[in-house]
Amino acid sequence: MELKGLVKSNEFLTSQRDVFQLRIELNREFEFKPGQFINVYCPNKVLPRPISIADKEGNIITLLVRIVGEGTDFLSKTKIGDRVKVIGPLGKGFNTSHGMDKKVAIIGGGIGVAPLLGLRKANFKDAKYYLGFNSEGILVEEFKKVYPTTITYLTEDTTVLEAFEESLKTEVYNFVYACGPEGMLKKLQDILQKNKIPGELSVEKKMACGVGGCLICTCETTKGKKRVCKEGPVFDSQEVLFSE
Amino acid sequence: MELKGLVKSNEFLTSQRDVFQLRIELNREFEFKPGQFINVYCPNKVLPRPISIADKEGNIITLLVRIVGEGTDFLSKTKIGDRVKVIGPLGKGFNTSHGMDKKVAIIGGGIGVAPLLGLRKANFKDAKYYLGFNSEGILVEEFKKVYPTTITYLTEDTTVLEAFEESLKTEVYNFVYACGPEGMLKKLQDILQKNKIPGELSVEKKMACGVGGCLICTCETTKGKKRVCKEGPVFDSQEVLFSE
Amino acid sequence: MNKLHTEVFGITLKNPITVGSGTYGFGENYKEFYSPTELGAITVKGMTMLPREGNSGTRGAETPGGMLNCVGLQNPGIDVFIKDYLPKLKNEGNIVFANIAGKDIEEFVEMAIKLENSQVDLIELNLSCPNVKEGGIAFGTSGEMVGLITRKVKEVTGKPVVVKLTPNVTDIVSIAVAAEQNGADGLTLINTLLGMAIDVDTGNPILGNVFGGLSGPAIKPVALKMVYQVYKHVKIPIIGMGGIVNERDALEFFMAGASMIGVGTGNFIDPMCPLKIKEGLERYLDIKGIGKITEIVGLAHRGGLTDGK
Amino acid sequence: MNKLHTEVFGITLKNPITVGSGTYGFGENYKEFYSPTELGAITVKGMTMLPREGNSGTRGAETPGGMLNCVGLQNPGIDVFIKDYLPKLKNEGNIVFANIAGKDIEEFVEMAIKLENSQVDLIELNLSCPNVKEGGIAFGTSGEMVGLITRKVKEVTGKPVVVKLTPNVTDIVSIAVAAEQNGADGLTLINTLLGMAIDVDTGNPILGNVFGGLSGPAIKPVALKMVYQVYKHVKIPIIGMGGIVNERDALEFFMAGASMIGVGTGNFIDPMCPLKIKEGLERYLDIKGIGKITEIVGLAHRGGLTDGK
Ligand SMILES: Cc1cc2nc3c(=O)[nH]c(=O)nc-3n(C[C@H](O)[C@H](O)[C@H](O)COP(=O)(O)OP(=O)(O)OC[C@H]3O[C@@H](n4cnc5c(N)ncnc54)[C@H](O)[C@@H]3O)c2cc1C
Ligand SMILES: Cc1cc2nc3c(=O)[nH]c(=O)nc-3n(C[C@H](O)[C@H](O)[C@H](O)COP(=O)(O)OP(=O)(O)OC[C@H]3O[C@@H](n4cnc5c(N)ncnc54)[C@H](O)[C@@H]3O)c2cc1C
Ligand SMILES: Cc1cc2nc3c(=O)[nH]c(=O)nc-3n(C[C@H](O)[C@H](O)[C@H](O)COP(=O)(O)O)c2cc1C
Ligand SMILES: Cc1cc2nc3c(=O)[nH]c(=O)nc-3n(C[C@H](O)[C@H](O)[C@H](O)COP(=O)(O)O)c2cc1C
Ligand code: FES
Ligand code: FES
Repeated sequence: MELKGLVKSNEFLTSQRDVFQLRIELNREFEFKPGQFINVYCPNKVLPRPISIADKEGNIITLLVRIVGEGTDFLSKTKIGDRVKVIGPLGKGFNTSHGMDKKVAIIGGGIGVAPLLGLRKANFKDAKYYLGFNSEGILVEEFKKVYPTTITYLTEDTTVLEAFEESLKTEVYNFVYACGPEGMLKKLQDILQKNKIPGELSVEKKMACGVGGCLICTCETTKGKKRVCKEGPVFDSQEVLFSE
Repeated sequence: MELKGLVKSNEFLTSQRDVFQLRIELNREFEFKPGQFINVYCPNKVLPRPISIADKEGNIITLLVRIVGEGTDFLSKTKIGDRVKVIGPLGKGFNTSHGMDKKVAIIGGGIGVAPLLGLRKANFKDAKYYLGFNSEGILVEEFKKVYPTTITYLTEDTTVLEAFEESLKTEVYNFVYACGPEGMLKKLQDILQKNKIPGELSVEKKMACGVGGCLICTCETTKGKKRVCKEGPVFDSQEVLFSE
Repeated sequence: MNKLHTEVFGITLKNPITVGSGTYGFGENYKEFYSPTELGAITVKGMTMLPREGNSGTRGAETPGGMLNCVGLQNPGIDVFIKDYLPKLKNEGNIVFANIAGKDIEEFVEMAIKLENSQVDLIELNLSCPNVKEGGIAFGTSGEMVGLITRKVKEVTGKPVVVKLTPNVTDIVSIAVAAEQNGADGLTLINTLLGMAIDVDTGNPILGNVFGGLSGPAIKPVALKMVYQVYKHVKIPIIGMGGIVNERDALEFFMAGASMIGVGTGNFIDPMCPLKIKEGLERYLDIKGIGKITEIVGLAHRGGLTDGK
Repeated sequence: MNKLHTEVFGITLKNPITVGSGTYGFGENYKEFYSPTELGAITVKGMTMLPREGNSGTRGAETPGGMLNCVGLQNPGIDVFIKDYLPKLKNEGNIVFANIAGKDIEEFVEMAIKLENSQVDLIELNLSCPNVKEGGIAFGTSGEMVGLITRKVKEVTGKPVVVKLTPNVTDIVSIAVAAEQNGADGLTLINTLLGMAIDVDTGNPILGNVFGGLSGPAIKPVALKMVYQVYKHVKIPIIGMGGIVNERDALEFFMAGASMIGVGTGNFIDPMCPLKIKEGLERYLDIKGIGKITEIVGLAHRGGLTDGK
């Protein structure tokens, strides 16, 4: 769906000004599942940039974005009232029914917390967030507002995985939702397999079209190549085959 | 000279909003002759855009620009406080000493009035402006403030030439400065030749470097090919050979 | 009257706009934006005899004004296309151009035979894929080979056959002429330019396949030059593509000599791109007072628009 | 220690940065921005035996991410260069690369003889100019011709001879190898891609010469691929150019296998471009803890940066 967006607010979330929260009012309502994304068109770049819908209230979506290049830099400089073109919602989000009546762990690394923010509204019976950041937390209060037990680590992404693994000695999780750097997801996959915990992971790939037409974004899975933009970005936790 | 510019003001001069006046404060002082130009770097384009310095007061230069494509469109959208990169002053301006103690006609067509604005400060003993516009005048009051006899035609560029030619029946001009579309300059060249009036014309060519290095901007002259950015943009009125 | 109406390759098209093979899947992905039947024709993803998984590793990279891809002809194979995709596309009323890439002459012939009995409207021979080991670009760099494959395919099909050429050659004219002399009904110009990109933070090539095909606005001047050059030397119609993202780009290609144009990377830059081009062309013809799009084909060879227009 | 210090072609350079011939005149135009002696070497505008006026009509056009030019080797002739420009350049302390374009083999040889007795540091054979009727690109598309001209020139000069190749060929490797086998001391890759643009308001080609050479960021992936590909097959050093506008672009070329890089269109995009690249390279080497720029030449062929770096 082609959407016209209007910037409602744009503010940095970190003291290094590398992560910002962008709120965009869209010209249409739509249903959205956490884990789904939009493609944002940046006039200084050829291809659109895929960004997770972190949250949504009415017509207003929230994006959490880390500046890593020219596209995200452009977005960081948009001002209230600026127009942005967007298509979406795209992809397959998290299946929240899997975790509904279970004990759920939600694990995020770095800017990978973005698609997990929406999960705090999923009304899981019992859920706990494990969030890891390299230095500074992102919207940690927001997570804690709903899930006061949220645990954050301001060190390496792996530390949060160690904490999660440690917790498995005393706690039982029935389902895991996660997003983060590939290395982290790969390690998590091993932990989940070893402990026979089912889950869903949101993965990232370079994209072009975002709608399934170009086959740029494929990842390896146990069932052959799949398109991250169409069959993903959320996959069953044991389905994705990460490269070495 | 590489210069850092800061937009001081930017306003449309025509009701169709196709011509705007941009005032830029530069980080250095420099001497300038009317007819010289600067290269403005537009981040959305590969090559810089050559724009005449219409006026200058202290470190602040005035540009008069018509929107014809993406580069000029970008400039039209700059806001007070925006930074622009500029090199200049470039090229050879009008030689005002030629007309100093003579009766001078200054003839401009359309946005070609830009480099002529500065000439109003040249203290010519006796000068008259002939300005032609397709529909709406540009800064006509500014010209009239100094030269109340300024004549403007809000029709075709050629009409102003007819008026000028007509005036030659009763008046004697000793020197002419002109800038405008190529077709207009070509006709003017003929008129000047027929009437044996010396003058200088400012011409335009597609440019790349603006400093004489690439040889993109050459025009044909009676003395072979010359670079508009270096030996021009102002040439002796009979020197330029216009194509058919 | 529809000013964009075009008769070409013996097919009646509501407009001369198609898409670049491989940028539009099998027509299903852009349906939520507009009905593919609004296009003159859909050119589907390049197909091979057997299903292919394509290349591993990173398959795309943005470059200044363009992008690189090394998808490597991932596709479900021609049988699945004919069984699962084609009937649906035809039922919806689409004109369908099938892009095929054989790994040898026999495969091209076999695929053409399969398509001969299908509802496909046109066969586009992909002699120019830069991202596969066998066949592909190697075929397209030899006029002899291009001629031979064209002739063999023409022998087994009555459908119009269009040959898609690679720009990575010294002399595209001789290859285009070889295709024409061997019975090609048309030419598609151009496939991607070969290119690469390196991640300077790691010191390694970005693409899994090291090299990839460069497409998008960056290559437009090269594509346009080849269309212009080839138009001078052949009589068969040309489908022009390479960096077309708006109606002015499309007009350049028509004026250079293309009878149809294709939008490839433009679909990624704006999903509505082909439709916006359609509307833009109509607007242009109206403003210039030109009756039909076909009047401007090759105009740049004939002194351009006359004063009246 | 100067990390950019480079020994190449038997010449000691303070850094491996030069400019693309034809984008920097004879070194006089950028003096108000910085001293050309800050460059490793100045490559001057392409020269011919006799003075040339170049092409008429529009000589340039901007394209997405790049530009077209059809200057057509306007230059004052080699004698004027040797008499008027060269002494001044050398007095100022510049390393000077002379780019020459003969209309036939004899002219190449004659110009080389003239330069042999001059203070020029290196001779670059322009076998690739797309904008002249005689010679130019036609030479560069034949490995045999490239080899022959290289050999003939090498016979009459002791100066290092670098052959500048055109990308408008099917197989640049074979041509590069022909140059190497016939004694070339190095290769410059790449000259411009052939392209064109049409003014859709008039329906006519924009450039006076219809076709022109495409340069700038748009062509970077193509240039980089050719450097990478040729590096695998030759031992002589490569001067890489094509779309380099910042240090990251330059690093890509070094990693692909270039021993020197040239800034062409980048000079138009930012007059300070070569100097900013110089500073950027120094910064990069410092951050990565790399001792010398020469260590990263060809890195993308060797698995990239090791973990320590
Ligand atoms: C489904 C999906 C959801 C995403 N959600 C978010 C989000 O909520 N917030 C956020 O900050 N980022 C998100 N990303 C990553 C984001 O798309 C990239 O950071 C962005 O495209 C980079 O653009 P750029 O122009 O700033 O950088 P570029 O100059 O394009 O690249 C800079 C760096 O980012 C990497 N990169 C570029 N494109 C992608 C891509 N499509 N995926 C992964 N890495 C890329 C490059 O390899 C390079 O290292 C998401 C990516 C995907 C695929
Ligand atoms: C010495 C000189 C002084 C100039 N002074 C002024 C001025 O004071 N005010 C002003 O409005 N314009 C001036 N121009 C023209 C101005 O440079 C062009 O209008 C501008 O570069 C167009 O950029 P664009 O991106 O908006 O349009 P583009 O998309 O680049 O082109 C749109 C149209 O403008 C034409 N054009 C593009 N570049 C040039 C160029 N360098 N010279 C002439 N035509 C061009 C194109 O042919 C096309 O028709 C001057 C040009 C020169 C050479
Ligand atoms: C992601 C991608 C996949 C492509 N796949 C094919 C293909 O399967 N067959 C083919 O003939 N061309 C293929 N192409 C080439 C395009 O059809 C087109 O010729 C080329 O991209 C130039 O046009 P553009 O600049 O508009 O994209 C592909 C291009 C892209 C970008
Ligand atoms: C305006 C212009 C003039 C050029 N003249 C020459 C020339 O005289 N001799 C030559 O070998 N290359 C010439 N070139 C090619 C450049 O040296 C360089 O190879 C090419 O532009 C690619 O590099 P770039 O993308 O950095 O510009 C010219 C390029 C431009 C843009
Ligand atoms: S991004 Fe095009 S198929 Fe996924
Ligand atoms: S614009 Fe480069 S020489 Fe004039």
